[in-house]
Amino acid sequence: MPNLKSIVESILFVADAPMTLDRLCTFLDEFDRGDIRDALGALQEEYGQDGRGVVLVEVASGYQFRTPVENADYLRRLTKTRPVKFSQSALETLAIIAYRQPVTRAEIEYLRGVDCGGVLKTILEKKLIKILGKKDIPGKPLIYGTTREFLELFSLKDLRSLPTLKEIRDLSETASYEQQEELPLEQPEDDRELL
Amino acid sequence: MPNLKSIVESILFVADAPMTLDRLCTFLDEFDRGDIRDALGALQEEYGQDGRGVVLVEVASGYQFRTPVENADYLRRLTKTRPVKFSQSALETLAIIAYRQPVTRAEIEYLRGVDCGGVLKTILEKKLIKILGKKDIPGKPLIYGTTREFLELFSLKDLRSLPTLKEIRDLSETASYEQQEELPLEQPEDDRELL
Amino acid sequence: MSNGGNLDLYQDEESSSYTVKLEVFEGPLDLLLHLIRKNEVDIYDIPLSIITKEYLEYIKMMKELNLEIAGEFLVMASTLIQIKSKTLLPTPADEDAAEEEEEDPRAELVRRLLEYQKYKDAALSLTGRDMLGRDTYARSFISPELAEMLPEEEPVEVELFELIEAFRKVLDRVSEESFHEVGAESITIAERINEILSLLEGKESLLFDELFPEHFNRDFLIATFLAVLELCKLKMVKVVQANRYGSIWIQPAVMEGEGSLVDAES
Repeated sequence: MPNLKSIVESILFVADAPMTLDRLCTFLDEFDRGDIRDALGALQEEYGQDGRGVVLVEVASGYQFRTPVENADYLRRLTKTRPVKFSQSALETLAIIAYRQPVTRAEIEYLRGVDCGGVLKTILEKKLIKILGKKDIPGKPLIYGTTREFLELFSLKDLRSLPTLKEIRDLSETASYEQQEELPLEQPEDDRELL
Repeated sequence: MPNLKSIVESILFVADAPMTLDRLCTFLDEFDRGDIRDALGALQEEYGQDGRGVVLVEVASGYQFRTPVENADYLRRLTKTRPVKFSQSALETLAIIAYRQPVTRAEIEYLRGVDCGGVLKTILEKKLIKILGKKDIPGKPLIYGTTREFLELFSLKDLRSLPTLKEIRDLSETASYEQQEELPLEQPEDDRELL
Repeated sequence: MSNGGNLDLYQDEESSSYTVKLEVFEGPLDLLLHLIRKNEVDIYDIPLSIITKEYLEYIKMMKELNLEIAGEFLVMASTLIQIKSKTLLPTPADEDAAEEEEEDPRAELVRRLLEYQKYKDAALSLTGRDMLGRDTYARSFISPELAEMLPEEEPVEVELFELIEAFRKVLDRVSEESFHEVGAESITIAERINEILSLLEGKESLLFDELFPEHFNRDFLIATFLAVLELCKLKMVKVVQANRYGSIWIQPAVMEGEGSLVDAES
């Protein structure tokens, strides 16, 4: 009698990317989908206990074993590659693509106010974004979107779990959370003396 | 207070080769060797319980997490669908065919500067390219082109949706602002010398 | 979500290479946001005189430090000045214009600044997340168990960008090599004649541009051009243009006489 929980644990352990429930069900087609889900739940509970050096996280629409954040300092000694670091321009560009995809380079550059060619190439090479196709407007510009690797990098379950963009009311207290009404931009009056 | 057992578990989990006690002690030099050995012992016991999908084995060269033998058949299913990465030579060859089709092997080899027989065979087998016919020149060499599967792999509607090289080059080159005319910087008053 | 403090916001190269410390901004919008915050002014009511003055002072400072000033900064400078001069214009007296109820000339800029600030915050919250390879680690290699089992079939995983990059590399290499050694004899006019003829085979016409791929080495282009001229001379093709500025088409000149044109040629 095969032990489904053990099998799922093995599969998640050897997989080199997050494993979706769908893929698990394809691999384990002699098992019931509900049973597989139960096995996942049992594993999450087991690995969710305090003091574990391995945790089971939900990321990129799948499940993946990862190390807990509190051990990061020790693991950094192990990995030869230096921890990932992103420039501010790469992060801003990624954020814009993540929230506005599919998006063209021109739109990104309008939002950031600077040229983004170099940054786009870098994050394309890192596979954090991909070319989704061409936009059906004159000039047929390329459109970009984020990848599974993007979700994995930022430990996001899916794009919907991106935090909602904060509307800004006042710069001095950056980011008030509440949604904001129409911008009161028509003000015909007396700014003139300021100039 | 760091949890040594958790740290050792994390390290063994991300290590891509068996880890000796000595190496562990080098990484964790602020910890006592005896304590590290105890942590290993505790982990072995934990992972030694029945029905685990991950076991901690001691091989000649150290400690390593492995999956139990009885789950091997299920893991084999993973390898069947494991996506393989393209080799650089396969990518180059495929790219040449995509952009230059119909194209002969001699032309591909001229562009790549190396023999391409093996690579051509591989991507033919993957059905990403096909033989379109024979070229009506002396020797009647075969000519190659891409397939419907090629378009599907790259989610392309048709061959015209392949980004042009110019679009790609533009990514690494600078800046739309260079195309811009003279700036209207003459202003009425006294800031002018600032520019 | 831990570890938000690990940021390195201004790590661009420029920031370290100058002795005088000048804050580095991502662009004109970033700089403007900084000035607005520094002066503690209302973003919906930006005092353009102050902000423009300080903006221009910053650019002047960059110039004095011999920093390369990105074009975007200058564009914004001119935009600011334009907006400023617009706000200086007297409100039109006649009713028609007043009815149009003109938008504050600053409105578009304010919208852009607020929008940009939103994504700046979003970028910040991204780095505050548990990042793979910094805060959390996964097994990023193929487990020995799997490596020992040889895959039977091999689906392929590749991104379009990789394909294009591969091609770009080929072309970069080719033009370099042909520049140094390959020389004109690598593509002969005769070869191109044959290729053009086989492209034409079974077709009524061919777009002239199709013979000149966008990126190819000079020798190829020259050989192609000479091949077309040669074919015209041999009266094997006709070069036609529908109108003065229209596309140029190449047509087989001999439609009769069955049999392959190419055979006749070779």
